[in-house]
Amino acid sequence: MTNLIETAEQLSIKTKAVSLRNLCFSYEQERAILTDINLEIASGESVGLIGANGAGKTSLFLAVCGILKPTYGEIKLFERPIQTGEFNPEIGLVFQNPSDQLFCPTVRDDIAFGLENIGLDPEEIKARIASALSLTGVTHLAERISHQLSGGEKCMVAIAAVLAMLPQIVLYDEPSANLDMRARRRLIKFLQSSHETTVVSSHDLELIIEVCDRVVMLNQGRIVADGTPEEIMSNTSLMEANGLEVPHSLTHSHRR
Amino acid sequence: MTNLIETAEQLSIKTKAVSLRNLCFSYEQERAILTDINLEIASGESVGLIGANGAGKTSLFLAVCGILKPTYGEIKLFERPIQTGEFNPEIGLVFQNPSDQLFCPTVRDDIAFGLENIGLDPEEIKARIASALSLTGVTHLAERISHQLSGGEKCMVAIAAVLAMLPQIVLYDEPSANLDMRARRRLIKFLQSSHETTVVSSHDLELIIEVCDRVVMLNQGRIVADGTPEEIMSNTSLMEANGLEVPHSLTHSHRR
Amino acid sequence: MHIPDGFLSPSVCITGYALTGGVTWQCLRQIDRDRDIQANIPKASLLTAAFFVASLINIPIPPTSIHLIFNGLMGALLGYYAFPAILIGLFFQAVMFQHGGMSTLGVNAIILGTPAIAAYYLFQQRHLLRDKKPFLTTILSFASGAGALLLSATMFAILLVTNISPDMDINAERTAIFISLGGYGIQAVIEGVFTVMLISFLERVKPELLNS
Amino acid sequence: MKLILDRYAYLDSPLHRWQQGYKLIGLLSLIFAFAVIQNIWLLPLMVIITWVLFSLSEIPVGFLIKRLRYPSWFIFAVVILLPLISGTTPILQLGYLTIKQEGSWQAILISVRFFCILTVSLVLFGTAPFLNSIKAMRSFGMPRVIVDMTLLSYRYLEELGEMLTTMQRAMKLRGFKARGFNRRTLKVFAQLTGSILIRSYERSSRIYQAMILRGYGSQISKKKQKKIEFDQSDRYSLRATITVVTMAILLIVLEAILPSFP
Ligand SMILES: Nc1ncnc2c1ncn2[C@@H]1O[C@H](COP(=O)(O)OP(=O)(O)OP(=O)(O)O)[C@@H](O)[C@H]1O
Ligand SMILES: Nc1ncnc2c1ncn2[C@@H]1O[C@H](COP(=O)(O)OP(=O)(O)OP(=O)(O)O)[C@@H](O)[C@H]1O
Ligand SMILES: [Mg+2]
Ligand SMILES: [Mg+2]
Repeated sequence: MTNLIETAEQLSIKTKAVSLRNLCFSYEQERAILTDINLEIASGESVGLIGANGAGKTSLFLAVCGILKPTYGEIKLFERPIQTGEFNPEIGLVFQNPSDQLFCPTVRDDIAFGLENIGLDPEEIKARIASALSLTGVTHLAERISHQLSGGEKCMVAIAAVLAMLPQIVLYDEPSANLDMRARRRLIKFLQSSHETTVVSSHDLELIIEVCDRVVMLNQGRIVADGTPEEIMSNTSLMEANGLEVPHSLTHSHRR
Repeated sequence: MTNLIETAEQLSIKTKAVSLRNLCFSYEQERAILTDINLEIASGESVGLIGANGAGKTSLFLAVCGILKPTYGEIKLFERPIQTGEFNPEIGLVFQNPSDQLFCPTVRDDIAFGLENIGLDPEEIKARIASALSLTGVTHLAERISHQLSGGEKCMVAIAAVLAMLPQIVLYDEPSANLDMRARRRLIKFLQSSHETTVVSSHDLELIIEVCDRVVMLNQGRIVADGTPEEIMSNTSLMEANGLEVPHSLTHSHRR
Repeated sequence: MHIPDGFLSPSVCITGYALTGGVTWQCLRQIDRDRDIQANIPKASLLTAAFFVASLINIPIPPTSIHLIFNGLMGALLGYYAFPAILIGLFFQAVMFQHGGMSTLGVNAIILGTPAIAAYYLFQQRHLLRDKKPFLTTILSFASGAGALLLSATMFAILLVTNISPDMDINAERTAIFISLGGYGIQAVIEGVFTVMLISFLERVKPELLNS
Repeated sequence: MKLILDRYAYLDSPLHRWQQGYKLIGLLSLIFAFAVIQNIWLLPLMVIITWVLFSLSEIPVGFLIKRLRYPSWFIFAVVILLPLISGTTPILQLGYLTIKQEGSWQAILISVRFFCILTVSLVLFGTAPFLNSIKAMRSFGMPRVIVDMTLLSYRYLEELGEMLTTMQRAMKLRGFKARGFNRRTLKVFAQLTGSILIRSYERSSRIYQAMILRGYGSQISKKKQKKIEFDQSDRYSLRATITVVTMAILLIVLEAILPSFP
């Protein structure tokens, strides 16, 4: 198992982790939610996805994971088309609200859930749980009841549950919403140190600046900008045209 | 009606809108959630309440509204003790999650709900709905189904529903969580222009800086600081000791 | 409307469990045919929890207040999932609030669960007519809510009164049953009206919830 | 809403050490034996067994009394009538009312049975985390669908309970007070219930997506049924279960052979 992943990681240095071609999506026939998305993400990259409410960030994530079926276009992960409606082990998604994702009673059960589904044996499951917990720094929470955790703890446990599946690509949907500063700082530290290919959607632009080396901006289901965080986020006219604001950390350093 | 309120407003220039004396609270006998809170808020003031997750912000709001019964101490609004467990028309609370507050089919029904509860006649109700909608800038949503609104729209509707009751004091519990920048900017504009005595609890310190002229910091149920936003939030050691971070807009202007 | 521990003879309790086993098995067979079983389990579970929570709401009827039973509504919304949902809800109630009991769980599941399935069949009939649908839906909602409750109340009263004491005479039993049914008649009307209001709310705000 | 059932689940008493799967078998058979009892002579024995179990569990008496309070009202309301309407042998005449012997014994029988079964249930579910009880049921071959639904709904009970509390607070803060019973009150409660149903329903679809993303319903997971085995090596639990089941059988046998009273 571990060998296989290492090989994949070595390979993926050259490969594209995600490649979307002419992706279109709409919930019902009516209105297009995603229109003609073309995007390539190299393995190991860390990309921020920004855009106003309703821009289509969550929908894009769900499509890339294979939950929503695109109306047109193709989605490849590591050069292989994904299977819609099926489980794609290459990719994991951390939901906006961690309570939606912690559906088992205790933290340990929750992390075990996915591992049992893919049919691992109990020894392997135990080892993976331990390593996921220590990676996210929440080993002490293993036996706790998920419902009783604080917001920040829930967030880290949700991440641990996804990472235990050893995905090569991890999507984070607004991970810092509702966190207080201490928890947010811990999350930023964690994201900075993680090795997977990551895509982070967030309204918290300061977080994106600290974590990502590339930013993709979405507006009404279309990609309207793609570049480095500084380049895009300090462009006042671009930001304002898309319903965003230049973050404080960039305005000040530029103005003075 | 309107006359009455104007008189109250004139009066209240001298009066204390909120005064808490030795307020203590705990959910069960066990752990104290709020300890010896002493706080006075003058009428017309706009106060920010900050503190890490679990500091007791929401509990304080619920106590001030008369929902939670203090274990000790007294709460006065405009020099009158509040009635615990009863409806106190002087005060309104905007909940953290607007969905908690919207349970009628349409936006109009939702705003009418409180007005019907206090037994106003249909003409008055209509007038109040119209003025609350226009004040919050969501007149166009009146006939929409509240449940299907976007996050930012829900937030403004929830505020409209509270303001329609014409409270003199309004408490906002993390109003900007989950809002995108445009909605947040609209909220800030709205809060800056509002005339009621307001208390805003938020993790979004930039919002507090723009909206409030006084900040109260809570830690583990105690008030640990009280002063102007700049004074308190630029005090790095104070902020960090309480699990907070100095906001970007203040670090930069001070550093350089 | 939960028979507590200690009231029923063991033969009735065991029959209750046996019947519950049979009905559950039948429902699970129907559920297994469901194409979307994977998606429906989370849905049915969350709605089970929601109904459990909603049954804690106090509806004031001075000088007292009542809790609604919701078994007709559960049938209308959950179909065959309603029976396991009610069984689970009763188990939670027995263990957490001492409403009903462990020995009478089977009997109580039959009392509340089978009317829910009946309500499901009844409510399905609204697909019969193309037009005049709102009117038909109103009628059927009322009938599901009120009917399921009356059915349950009848079973409850008969079981309780006939089992409570071997020495009671037939006439006294009959009177007791009728008196209690009179009380439940009022609750049935409330439950029916409530079901109508709730279904019309759902139809307006979230019609998907009804069409599954 | 606080489901304080598990409050004393983490003590360390002889009953807490008894594995939940074994305990379920033992105490459930005892509960059924109690339900069988019709003979007044056996009531003291039943009370003694119950009392021993309860004191071994180290659950405070106050907790038991608090939980008995509500259901006792129902029992009381029914049982108080029995001596008046059931039976033929009068033992006391109070004005128009005749207290009859058979009814009185019946009332005592029902109350004691009720009290004992309830206490044993409380011991059964109060001496282990509730989750262990559900998981133990899985090992009895309970259908997968039921166990999954129980676990999932249990997980969200308290969250939905908080949702209800918060929404009711919001209603109160806008002056809602259920004054009397009328159309509007009922409508408001219907909307409140409807909102909770809708929010839970929407939530369930997100939960389902999260489950698929972790391989729920994939081919492997369908094949593999997880089972919790009984820990054979746990002699203590085995012995405790055998003791209690023997007691249950003994009670049933006694019920069958003892002459009835009166
Ligand atoms: N289940 C659904 N059915 C129909 N339309 C939907 C559904 N979910 C989302 N939409 C619509 O799709 C659009 C994009 O929604 P999406 O959730 O992807 O936006 P987002 O960028 O994630 O926004 P946010 O920042 O609020 O999370 C919105 O206009 C929304 O109203
Ligand atoms: N219903 C309750 N029962 C018992 N304890 C509670 C309850 N609600 C909150 N608490 C506890 O009270 C403390 C204060 O909670 P409160 O919600 O007031 O904090 P807060 O400052 O609003 O936090 P946040 O920023 O997360 O909203 C927390 O430790 C919390 O665990
Ligand atoms: Mg989103
Ligand atoms: Mg709070």
